[in-house]
Order: sequence, then C-alpha cells, then structure tokens
Amino acid sequence: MENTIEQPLATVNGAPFNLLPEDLYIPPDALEVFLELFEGPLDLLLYLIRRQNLDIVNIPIAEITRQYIDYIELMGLLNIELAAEYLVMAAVLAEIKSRMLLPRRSDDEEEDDDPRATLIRRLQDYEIIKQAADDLDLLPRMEREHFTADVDTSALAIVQALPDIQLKELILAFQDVLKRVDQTSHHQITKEALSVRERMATILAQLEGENSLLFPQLFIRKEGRPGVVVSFLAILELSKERLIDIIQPEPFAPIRISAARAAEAYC
Amino acid sequence: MAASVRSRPYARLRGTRRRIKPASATENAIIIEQFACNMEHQRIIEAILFAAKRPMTCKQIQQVFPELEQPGLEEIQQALAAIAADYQQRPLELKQVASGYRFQVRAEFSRWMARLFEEKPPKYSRALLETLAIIAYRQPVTRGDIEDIRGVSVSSSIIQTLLEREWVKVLGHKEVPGRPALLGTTKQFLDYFNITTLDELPTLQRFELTLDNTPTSAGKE
Amino acid sequence: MAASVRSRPYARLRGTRRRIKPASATENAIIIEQFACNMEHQRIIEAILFAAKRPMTCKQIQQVFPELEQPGLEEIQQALAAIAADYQQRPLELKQVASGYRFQVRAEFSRWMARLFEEKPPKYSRALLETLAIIAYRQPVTRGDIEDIRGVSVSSSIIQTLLEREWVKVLGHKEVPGRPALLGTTKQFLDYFNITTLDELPTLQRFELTLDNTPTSAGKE
Repeated sequence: MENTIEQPLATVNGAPFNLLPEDLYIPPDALEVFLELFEGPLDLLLYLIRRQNLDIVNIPIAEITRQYIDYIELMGLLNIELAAEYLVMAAVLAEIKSRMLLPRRSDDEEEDDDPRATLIRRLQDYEIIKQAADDLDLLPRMEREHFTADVDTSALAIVQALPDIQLKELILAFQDVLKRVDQTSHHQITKEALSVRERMATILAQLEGENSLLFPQLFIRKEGRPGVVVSFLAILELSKERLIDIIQPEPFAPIRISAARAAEAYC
Repeated sequence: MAASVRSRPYARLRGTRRRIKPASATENAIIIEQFACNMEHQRIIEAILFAAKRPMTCKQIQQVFPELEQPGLEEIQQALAAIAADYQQRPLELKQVASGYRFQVRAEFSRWMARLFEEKPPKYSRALLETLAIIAYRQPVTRGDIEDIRGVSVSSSIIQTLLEREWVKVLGHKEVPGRPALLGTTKQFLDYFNITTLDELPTLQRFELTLDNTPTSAGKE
Repeated sequence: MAASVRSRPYARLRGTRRRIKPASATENAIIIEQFACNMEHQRIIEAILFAAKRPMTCKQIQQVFPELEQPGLEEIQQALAAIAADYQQRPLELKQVASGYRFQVRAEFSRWMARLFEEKPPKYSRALLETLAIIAYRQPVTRGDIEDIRGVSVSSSIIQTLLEREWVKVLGHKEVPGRPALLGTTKQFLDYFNITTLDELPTLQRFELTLDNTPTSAGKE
C-alpha cells in the first residue's frame, strides 16, 4: 500500500488531500484496521452518531453526510474493498440532505414525511441487534465456560447401532452440493467418467505399502481393451496430479510406478 | 496417609432424612423397601445421565427402563432433584437445558478446562453473532430480513455454518416469490448457551433514537 | 428449575473432620490452609477427569495446571485416591486403565446402558452425508478439496466418523505442503450399499429419472 497516511496524503479528484477528516479521533495507522471493523454502513453511521453523542433528531444530516462520505473516501484511498452497500448509504444520506433543504409543504400530511424517520428506524433496529449479538457472545456457553461431564462406557461392551444411510440420501446430498456450487461459486464440477476416478483410487491403494510396481501390474488383463484404457487414463491423471511417480531408470528398462514421494524425489 | 476411605453411605443418610411423616412400624418397613427401590432407580438414572452423552428428558430416561420396571415421570423428577443435591458439593452440576438434563463441569472450573484442550474454543465473528441474534430474537426470519436489518448481504457460509452447528433450522418457506426459507433457532442452540427457553436470552436493550427531542439515553425494552 | 444453589463449603467441613491429631492453635491454622488448598486441587482434578473424554495420566493432569500452580505427582495420586473413595457409593467408578485414569459406569449397569444405546440409532448430519458423497464421487480427494466444494470447513469429527465406520480410508498423501491425506471409499462402503463397483453408484441424471414420482424431496430435514 503506497499511501502511508503521513503528511502528503493523496489527491482526491485532483485536489490535494492533506488532512484527515475532522472529528476523526483515530490514529491514522489504526484507521485501516479500524474501518474494516465495521459490519456495514449502518454500523459506521451508528458509530458516527454515537461517538458524538448526537441526538439523532437533531443530527445535522449535512454534517453526518459529510463525515460519512469522508470515511468512504478514505476507504477508497486505503484501497479497502468498498462494498456497494456503503455507496448506497451515501446516496441515501445525500437524498435525505437534499430533501431537508427543500421547503416543506404544509399540505403534506404524511406522517413519515420526515425522511430521517426510516433511517432512524433502521439504525435503531440495527443497534438493538448489535447489542444483542454482544450479549449473546457473553453468555456462558459450551466449549468455553461449560464442559459436559461424560464417563466412559466402552468397558460395558455395548454395541451401539450405527446410523443407516440410504443410497438415495447419498445421491441427494451430492446433488445438493452441486446445486449449491452452481449458485454460489465458480467451481467447475464436471461429471467425469466415474470409472477413471475409481481406478485412480484403486491404483493408489495398490501402491500403498509397495515400493513400486511394474507398469503392467496395474492393468487387469481380463478387463480387455476398455479396462486398459481406463487404467491408462487413471495413471496419466494421477501423474498429472503428482500423486504417483513414473520411473524408467534407463532407456528400455521396465517402467515402474510408485506413489509420489516427498521432496527427496525432486531434489 | 492417603485419603482415608470414607464409606459413609451418603445416599442412605439422605434417605432417612427425607422420611418426614411419622409412621407405624409396618408402614415403616414398606416405606423403606419402597425407598430402597427408588434408590436403585436413582442410581440407574444417574448412570444414564453420565453415559448418555446428550441431554436426556424425563421421558427419554423412562424409556431406558424395561417396560414393566419403568418409574413414573414424577419419580424420575424426584430422583433428578436428589441427584442434583448429591452433586452440590462436587465440581459437576446437573443442569437442565432445552433438550433435557445433562451433567456439566461447573463454570468456575472453565479456566482449567480451557487448558485441557489444545484447540481453543471457537470464536464467532460479529457477522455470525449478529445474524444469529437476528434469527434468535426475530424468528422466523428470511435471509432477506436479516440483510435488511444488518444493511449488508449475508454470506451463505454464515447461514451454512449455523445450519451445520444445528443452531438454526429451516422452519418453512415464506409464501412470496422465490419462497425464501424461514429460519429459526433449535433446541441445540439453547443447549449450547445453557438455557431452556428463548425467554432466558438476555433482554433486548432499546436505545433511544427517537424523533422527539429527548436526549439520547439507553433503557430496557 | 435448573438445579443449583450451592452453599455448604464442603471442603472445609471435611477438612475439620479429618484433623485427628491434637495440635496447637497455630499448627491447626497451617493444617487447615494446606488442606483447603489440596481440596481445591482435588476438585479441579475431578473436573478434569470428567471433562477430558479420554483417560488421563497423573503427568497429564499435572500439565493442565499453570506451571506455578502445579501440584506434585504424589499429591495428584492422593487426590485420585480420595476421589475414587468419594465415588464408592455412586454408579460410577474411577478406574485406572492402560493409558491413565477415567470415570466409567459400573459394570452392573450394563443392562440399562445397553437399552440406552439400543434406541433408534442416531442420524448422520447433512454435513456428513455431503462429505461422504463428495468422497464417493470425486475420490481421491483431500479435506481441502471437500471444503472447496462445500464452501464450509469440514470438521475433523466427520472425517473421523467416516474412517471409523470404515467407509472411507486414506489412499495416500498428496505431495503438496502439509501432505494432506487423500481420501477414498472402501470395499465396506460398496458392500454397505450392495454394489460391487463405484460404477454402480447411480449418476445424477439416471437418479432423477427414477425419482420422477417424488419431486424435490431433497434436503428437507
């Protein structure tokens, strides 16, 4: 990060930016860490209001808006990834500010005509929850204050029935995973011929505990041509994933396959 | 000099103390027999609680007994009270949580317990705690509701974590476009925080942020 | 109605009872103090034994105390003897096994314990099913791979359960930093589902076709 927040601050829109916003009682070094502590625009706004002990009714919306925008500008300066929510809030504040500047029409009977009302309600709701989260965190809980007292029962020779699974459940579970992946991330889950994957597992199992095996030992003759192809693909795939080593000590010597070894094989 | 073996039959002592009503000799004999039987039940119940590895309700305890020997629920209640009293001097306590009774180490020993385990107790992020608080206090809520209150989007991994810890479950679906899941807390959530009902959660604090001109002050809702 | 309310300071009570030798006033004071300290250690040791979930050696118990407060091994031995004596009347016993001391339910209660566990087997969690499915369909995979696919961390206890059930085994280790284990399914896994090779696991499409009569019965708890 080039912007150390010492004297020569950056330029914002061409204008030199020499001072941190006023009323920002945070040591500049701590600022970056500090800003990341906010859970979102409501949190930041609440902080600004609370820190000055402002009565929200009388908050000079203009003042708060200015501070808020200073903050998000700073976030930009510090290359803090700025969530869209912060910008939306800036727009909301600006809108409120502009509406406050307009003369109020007396025929406007709407109760929540005051544009601050909605914002205040949201801030209140958020602050309640914020406090509730803190309180929840303080509740004595398992693994931290309380520990269950169990005694051993293994000596009693009881066979506990193990949970059952239906094949159907397993497939549905996998389906769910795939669905979720589709929705939420960029993972490419392509369906692969299962048999290659399985063969990869089989080959690894075969190699386990063995120093190395001869290449032909990994093929099962009676499977015929398709089987050979599957095994061969599996070997290539394993090699690509660096799970096995393919070794030919000298030209024309028999090819041997071994489970990939730690660093020594490579250095 | 090793700890003298004290063989004080604690339970029986308490037994005598409990019989309060005066009774004729024969009646007495009956009561004693009855009582001995109860004591045996009590010992079994105690063993069950320690062995179960999960909280047990009275009903579940009852089911452990063969059908013809099942103590009544009332007797089980009494046995639980007696067991709880027996452990009053010990570093354990019999605690009632949402899904039943369990033995746990008293909180005053948490300092040593923390040293017992290599892994630090899990710490939860503010985002997770706020999400959990909204679900706990405002349930049933949809993910959209949570986002409205927090003003930021809720990451799926937080919801996923809460579902996996079994603190939160899907109660149903809201009949609006998209049929979003309605989330609520589970008994396991209450168990984890050592409480029996949602009522025992800390009271919500209401902070004054009103439109009239009263100065800011905090108070209880 | 959670059971609590502890009052009688038991330790001190017992302390006085144990002082047998006549002693001068000052000597007395010293003994009491010494004793109170031991009692506190004893209570902590008792708590440790109950919370540990594994047998504990004297040395291990000692390590749980902060360095400057560690009781000597002899004191721990004495405390263990005293605790064992305290539980003589209870359905539990403090037992020394090869790897240390642990509390266990007395053998005479096996009958009930058997009934306790023979109840309906518990159900596997969604997280476990998904983990198993990923291992089955994507093997060989590392724990990291599973986490990538699921988007949440996979608890060690899930992997442990699958290994113990012998449905999953470690095929080898991936030659990347940390050498994570590569997981795959076992023959027992195939046996359990009555199939001879992984090829027989239904593919998703095939499965959906056979499922046509039960629309979206997925994921519900």
